[in-house]
Amino acid sequence: MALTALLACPLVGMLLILALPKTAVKAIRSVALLATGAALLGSLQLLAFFQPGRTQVQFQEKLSWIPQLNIFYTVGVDGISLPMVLLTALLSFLACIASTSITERQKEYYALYLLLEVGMLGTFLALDLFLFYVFWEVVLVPMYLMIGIWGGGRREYSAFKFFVYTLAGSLAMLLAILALYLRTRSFDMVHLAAMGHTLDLGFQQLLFVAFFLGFAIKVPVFPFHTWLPDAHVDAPTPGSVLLAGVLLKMGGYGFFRIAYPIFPEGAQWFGGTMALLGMINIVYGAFVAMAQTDFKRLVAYSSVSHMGFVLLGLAGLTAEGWNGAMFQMFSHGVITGAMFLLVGVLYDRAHTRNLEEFGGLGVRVPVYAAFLIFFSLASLGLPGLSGFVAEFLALIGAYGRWTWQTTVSVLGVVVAAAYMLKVIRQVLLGPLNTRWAALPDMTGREVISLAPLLLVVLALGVYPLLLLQIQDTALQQVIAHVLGQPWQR
Amino acid sequence: MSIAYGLLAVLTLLGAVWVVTLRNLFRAALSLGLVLLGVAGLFILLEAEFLAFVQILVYVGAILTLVVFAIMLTAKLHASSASPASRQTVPAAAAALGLFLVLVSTTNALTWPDYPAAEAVSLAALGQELVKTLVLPFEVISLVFVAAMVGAIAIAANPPMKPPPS
Amino acid sequence: MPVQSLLLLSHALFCLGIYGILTRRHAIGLLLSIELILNAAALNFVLFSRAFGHVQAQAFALFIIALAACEAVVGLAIIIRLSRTAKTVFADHVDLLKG
Amino acid sequence: MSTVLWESLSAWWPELILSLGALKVILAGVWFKSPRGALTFAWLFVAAAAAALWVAPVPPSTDVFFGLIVCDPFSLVFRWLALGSVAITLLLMSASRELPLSLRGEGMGLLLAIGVGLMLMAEANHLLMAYLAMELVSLSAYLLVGFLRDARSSEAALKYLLFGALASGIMLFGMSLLFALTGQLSFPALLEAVRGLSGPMASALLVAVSLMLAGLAFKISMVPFHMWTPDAYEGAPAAVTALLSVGPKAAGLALFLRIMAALAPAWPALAPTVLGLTVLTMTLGNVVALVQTNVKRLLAYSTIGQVGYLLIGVVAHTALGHEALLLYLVAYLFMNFGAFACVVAVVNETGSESLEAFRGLSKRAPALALSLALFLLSLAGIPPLLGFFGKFLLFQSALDASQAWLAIAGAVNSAVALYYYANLIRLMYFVPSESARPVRPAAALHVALGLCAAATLLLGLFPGALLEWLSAHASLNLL
Amino acid sequence: MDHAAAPAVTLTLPQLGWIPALPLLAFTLLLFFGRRLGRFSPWVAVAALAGALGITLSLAGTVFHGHRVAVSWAWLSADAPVWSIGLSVDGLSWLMLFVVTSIGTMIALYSMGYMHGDPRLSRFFAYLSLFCASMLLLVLADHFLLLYVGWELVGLCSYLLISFWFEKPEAAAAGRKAFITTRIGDTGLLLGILLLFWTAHELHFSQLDAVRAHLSPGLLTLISVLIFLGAAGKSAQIPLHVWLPDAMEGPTPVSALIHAATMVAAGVYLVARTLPLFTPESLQIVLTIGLLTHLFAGTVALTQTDIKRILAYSTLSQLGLMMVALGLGAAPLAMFHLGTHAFFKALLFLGAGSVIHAAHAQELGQLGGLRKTMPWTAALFFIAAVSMSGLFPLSGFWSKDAILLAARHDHPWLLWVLLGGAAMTTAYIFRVYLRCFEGTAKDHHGATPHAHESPMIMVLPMAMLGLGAIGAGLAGSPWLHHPLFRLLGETHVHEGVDVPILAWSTVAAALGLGLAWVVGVQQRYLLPPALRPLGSQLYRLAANKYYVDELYDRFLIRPFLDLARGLAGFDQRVIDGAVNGAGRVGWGLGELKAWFDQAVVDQLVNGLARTVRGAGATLRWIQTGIVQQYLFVVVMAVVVLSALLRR
Repeated sequence: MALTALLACPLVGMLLILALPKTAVKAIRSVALLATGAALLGSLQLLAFFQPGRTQVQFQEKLSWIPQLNIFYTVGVDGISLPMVLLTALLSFLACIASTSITERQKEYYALYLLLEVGMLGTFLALDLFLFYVFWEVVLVPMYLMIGIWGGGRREYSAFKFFVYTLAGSLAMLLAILALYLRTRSFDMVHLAAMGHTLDLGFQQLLFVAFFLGFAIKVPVFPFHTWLPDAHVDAPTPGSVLLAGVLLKMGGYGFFRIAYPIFPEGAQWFGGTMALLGMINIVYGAFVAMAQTDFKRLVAYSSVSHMGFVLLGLAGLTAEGWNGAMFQMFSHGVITGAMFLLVGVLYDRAHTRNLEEFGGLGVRVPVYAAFLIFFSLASLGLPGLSGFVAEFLALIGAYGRWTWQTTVSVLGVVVAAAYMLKVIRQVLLGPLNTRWAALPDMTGREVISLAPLLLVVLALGVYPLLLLQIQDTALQQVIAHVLGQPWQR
Repeated sequence: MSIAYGLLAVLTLLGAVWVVTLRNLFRAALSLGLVLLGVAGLFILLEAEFLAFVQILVYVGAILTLVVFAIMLTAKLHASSASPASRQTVPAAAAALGLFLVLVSTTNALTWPDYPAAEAVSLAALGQELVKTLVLPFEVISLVFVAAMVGAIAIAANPPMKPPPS
Repeated sequence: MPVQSLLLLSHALFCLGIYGILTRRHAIGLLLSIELILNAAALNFVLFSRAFGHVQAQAFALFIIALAACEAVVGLAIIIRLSRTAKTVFADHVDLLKG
Repeated sequence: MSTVLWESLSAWWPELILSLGALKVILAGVWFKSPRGALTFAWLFVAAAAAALWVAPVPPSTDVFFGLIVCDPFSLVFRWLALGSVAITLLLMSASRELPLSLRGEGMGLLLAIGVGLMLMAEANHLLMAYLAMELVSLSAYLLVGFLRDARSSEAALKYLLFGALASGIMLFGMSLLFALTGQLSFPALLEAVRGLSGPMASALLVAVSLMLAGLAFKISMVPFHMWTPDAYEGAPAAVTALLSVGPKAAGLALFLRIMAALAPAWPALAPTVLGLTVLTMTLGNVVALVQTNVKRLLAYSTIGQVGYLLIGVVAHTALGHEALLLYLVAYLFMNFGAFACVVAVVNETGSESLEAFRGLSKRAPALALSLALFLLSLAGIPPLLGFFGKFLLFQSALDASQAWLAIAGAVNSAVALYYYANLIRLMYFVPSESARPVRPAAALHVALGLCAAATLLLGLFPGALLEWLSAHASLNLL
Repeated sequence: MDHAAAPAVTLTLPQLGWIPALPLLAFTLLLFFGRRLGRFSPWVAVAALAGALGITLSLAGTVFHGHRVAVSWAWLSADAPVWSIGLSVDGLSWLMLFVVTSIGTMIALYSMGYMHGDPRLSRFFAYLSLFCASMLLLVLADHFLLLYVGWELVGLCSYLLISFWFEKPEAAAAGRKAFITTRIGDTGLLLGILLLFWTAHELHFSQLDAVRAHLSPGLLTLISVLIFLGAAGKSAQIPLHVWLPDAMEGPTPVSALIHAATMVAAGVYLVARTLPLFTPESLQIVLTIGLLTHLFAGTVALTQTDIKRILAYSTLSQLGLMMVALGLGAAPLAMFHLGTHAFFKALLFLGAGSVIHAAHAQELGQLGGLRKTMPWTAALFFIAAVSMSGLFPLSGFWSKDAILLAARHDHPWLLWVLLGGAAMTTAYIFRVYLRCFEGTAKDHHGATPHAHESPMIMVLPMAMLGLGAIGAGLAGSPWLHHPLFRLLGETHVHEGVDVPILAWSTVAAALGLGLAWVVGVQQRYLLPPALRPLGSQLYRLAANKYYVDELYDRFLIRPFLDLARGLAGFDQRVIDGAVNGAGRVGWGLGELKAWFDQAVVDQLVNGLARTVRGAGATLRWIQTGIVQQYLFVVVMAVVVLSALLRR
């Protein structure tokens, strides 16, 4: 029941908030904090009792849901989903702390926020394809409303774009799920993976592409990425954090959990395209980020670039590559989440995100400067921080199979340095722009919301085994399966 | 026999053509009466005398009268209009002709059973059928009647709330 | 002889009705054309009821006549209504609702 | 009275009660000036009909009234759907401020008559019954559409009437041809006779079928027989529009399925056409809905789009397809009526049907906005709402019947449809309104909204029981 | 993890971790409590470095006996041996450890004086500590990946320290340039690592000999060239040298420590460390690049007027020389020169820093006659200059002569080129010395006359380095029987002093000195008048650093930025609007014009939406509102359907 309880935390919180009057802002906030906090504690509890070496799914629960269609409420975690669950719970909690910048319609906000968390957690916990799809879609609506109501800029347009793009992708996935069900009469991911090799190649290719569409839009993969900059830029800070930190990972997670294990031959057939797209994502995203003047937009495009490593690592089909891709998902979630929080901190004070209007803030706001430098460095893949481990593993994992793609991707690393340092220079360095002479430094609350992320980035960078040993067994097993060895679950 | 058929057919057709082409609506309505009578005549030739009787009674007696009343009620509205009596005649003719050709070419290819293959339907049999097997349609049609009458009275009698936008 | 030629007649009535409904402008004229169509169908039913000796088909024609009456009542009521609210009885004058 | 009639009646009590109710309510409406009495009677009879339907035995022989109708499990679902539509419409009617007070009694009577017609359409087993039932529904509906005292309502009624009269006339002529070809009127006999047709007879059969298709397609608003829909829906009172967008669609599909079952040998020749029209229907409905500014008109086009999805189940032509069709109809009943209940509430308050009237609704009436959002999302097919599950089954049935392109068309259309559904949500949630006056729906609307919302959400989350019930009632054997 | 190929015995010694950990600890302390520690913060750094130096010295005995000290742990994988990383000390790394810790300590002490009064004093020492920690990590790493970690971290510290005075836009820009330029080189290293992993599945340094035996020469060449690319970036070899002169924007102690003594030498260390992977072909490349850099930087140094820049180019030149030694396959010689260079170049920088600190000027034109006011600085600078010039018997002589010897042995022509380089070295360094410390004090700006000797805290470390500049070379001299070469495992050493080389290098030094005096100080033209225009052209070329920066800007950086901007535009217009194209199809109808305007104004629609809405607007146009047209559609549909179905 551990996982159901985990899902219930935000759900109960949401119901409670709906029951509260909308003027009781304090109570609403506390309930939200409690609910996300409880979810975080719950996920840490999972971590404590998780046995990394075991190949089986752990904490599994299976209840019949729609027996006529063989649909079950199946949840469970293994090394692939646990990191994502942790990431979701952590970012949800921290972004909830950072949600004080929301000053209107709090009741609706927090209710949607918690619903969003339910959806995200559920997506990572589900082991039944139907259930997975349900949670996958549940995420859409609250995020749509979040961007649309509390966003800035062209919020309506961006929210719309986000909604329509992702829905279009998931419809392709829905059809694939149906086709798969009609062929196998099962929605059970574990079972489906076990029969993966028995599906004929043409079928696998077709369905892999359909799933790819669904996941690729979420990741997002070039050229389906155009919703991302808009949505990220116009979302409220906590929304951006979750969007970049968790929602993008749902796409990547789908590849690990569904597309690769169920369509092993299809996946291998698609590998070249995957690597190529990964490369394009990395280099293209980095170049486009380089040219941005809006801080948030720059970070958004950097996400495009960084998520490319996930694709590249996946395409590598090696233990290193997969570990790297998975590690990148976690690490990028934390780093980008932090970056968006930092952008939010700056925007709350300066009400502008135009990089060219800043300058020399390093003197004025040393604590902020320290955080910004730290996370920028993490983002550009500085060794000793988590981003490096991920990128290195992804690159090394993909190099053998996709040599030139990887080689070109390494260029992206250089460009990453260029744009991240550009941010640091334009915001922090140089002579102080007198306009910001009275800019206050970060408050304690803001520090609290960022410090855990900093620790995570550092800890994973210094001792990556913390995460690697959780995910390694599961990943190795999936790879062995994809590459043709019998499935042992 | 054939002459009677032919005569009635020509009468009916002629009436029908007038119904759809005559400029004057009142005359068109009268032409419809011609058609209805012609069809009633055909019914008689087809040994459905009761039906012919009903046709004349209901159609000519009731419907046509109503129509004429309605035309007179709304006379001032269409008298004032100087626009043509018909629209889109060419495409409509083409469509109708097309349909006609399809139908005729379809039915002409068929061979029909010898006529008449069976005994004519007697009035007694019809009456028996109506009160026994078709009791349900009877119930339903009475409901239709009531609904149509009450509804028609309701909307025709109720005055408009406000003057319509011009 | 009657089957083929009467069928032809009913086809002609039907298509004339169609033509009328497409061309007449006065709403009541449209109703008249519809009566043509209904008569065509009724004629068919009676014709083949005689051909097959089918009782229910003749009853069907009876019901058609009854329903035609109802339809006329409803149609005329609506037209009278329209003549009051929209001050017109021409089918091509009413185009508030479109798009 | 013969025993056949008694046996028949025992299965047909609900309809009989409803017919008597229709008469009684009409009388009450004519007698009392206040609609209160009529409303009470209407509820009484609807409740009695529901009770009768609940206890109605499944007759030993499916032939009722000498085979004119069948009361098989398949029709049971549609009888419930019809009764549900009537009940919810009754709620909307009693709450709507559009309808002139003096006419509500007559309106409710017509509504009950429509209910009888809808049930009969689903039960019809005979061409005469099919035609009668359709006319009963149509004639009452023409009148109801014209119930408002403005030019638009009359115009809508006229258009609906002329369109409907032509379509049913064409269908009637098709029926007469069918009879000419087969010499049969009852469906089982027709099936026998049609099986024997060949050569030019078979080809003539197809002409007759295509003429009949016009009437059926008109009833379910299938492209290109859909053109009355937006105009009639826009002009009609909102409550009537709600009824029209659900009840006749369900019953029309039932009749369509039954007639196609009777003409089964013609289906293979007809299927590609219906498939094409299905795709056309959903595409046109959804695409044109994008540019609408009147909420009723928008929902009219949305209805056309939804009918397109429903037709997927017909085209699939499998038991699964029928099951999916039934499920989606149930879903559609709740979500569409729910949406219309919200429209009624807004129209009551603002008097405007423009989409602009929904601006900032989330602040003026949070619960209302939330439930409308729920219905719209369900219509758009977002899980875990019932509409999603219905679509899920429909797409599944399409894939199952090797109609992958149909499923893909459905999916693409769902994405397109999201545009206008989400646009309404956008207006409610993102755009501030000029007026801050709260919108307070009437109690009856609260009931309707609550019922629909609960069904949409709960049945969406736990569709198991519903699915089981439906799969027990869905069958390919409709004769 | 036991790697048996180690020379003699491998001792596992967890204390090894303390060497980088001590400065890291200092960094953490300073970062969090720096403000509270205030004036005491430098001592934390100094203590940490001194501690590291102490541990290093305590290891000396073990290492000099030829043993290896190591410690390792699993890192990227719990069970794959290739991913277990560790620290290890052998002769090569011990030498680097010693250089880093000893010079680091000295410079930290010096900085106390130099940075006195800076508001971000503790931050400076924090960065300095972090740098030392990273550098030590780099040196101690026994695994490519760990080396890469250190490698990037020193780059980061370099970045942070160069732009330490970030209010100056030049400093900020210089830091970024340094980081990005070296990162380009690092990509090479990274690719080399990737390639090595995929071909040999081994990344431990101790296994490189085995790897060499496995791989084909072509592959080895490729890998080694890639690695050398990394080394060239860090050691600022052509063509990645552009960042180093700019890096002089940082505080002078930083220049001394990072950009003269230690970090820039890491490239040399890397090549020395991975020498087993280098094939003759790749060594040829190393040699060529080194030689080019040596000469190129020498000529530029002759023409510059900023003393720190001159020293920077001098560093480039000397690093080039080390690369030449590596190119000759003589890693110990390169390391030897690295060691001695560290001392004298650090001293030169500290001297320059002392001058800047005192005179607040660093242009040769504004300096002069400082010997009188700053005798200690002058003397120490002189010692360092002499040492760099390679005059017998100071440190520089021993290391440079060893390289000359090796050059003569392999390629006699190289000897003469290197001698020319040596003459240039003497010329530019004495040009600085003479114009700074000798002659008369300059009047304008009034800076120099008020100069004063630096405080003890600065002079003392300089003196210590001076000792090194004098005597460090003895460690590789035949007089003490080459303890250094034994430490580095080199057995074939030249016994005794080679007199011809000694003579030639002395001549070269004298020639350079003469040039410095005649041209650099007296400003006389030596060229015949006919050649003067050419000479001045060449001079201008050199003075403008051969326009490399300008070329890079024109042909690399600007195209790069243009590409970025272009792609961004592409992203917005093309990718985002890809679906618009289809939408345009529907726009033909005049009816849609109004709709189009509305759609453009209405921000709600974009690409796909426009297409679909366009279709919607077209289709709604069919819905005319005229009922008979609807009916016509019905009839037509029936006609078509029945005709179609009948067939």
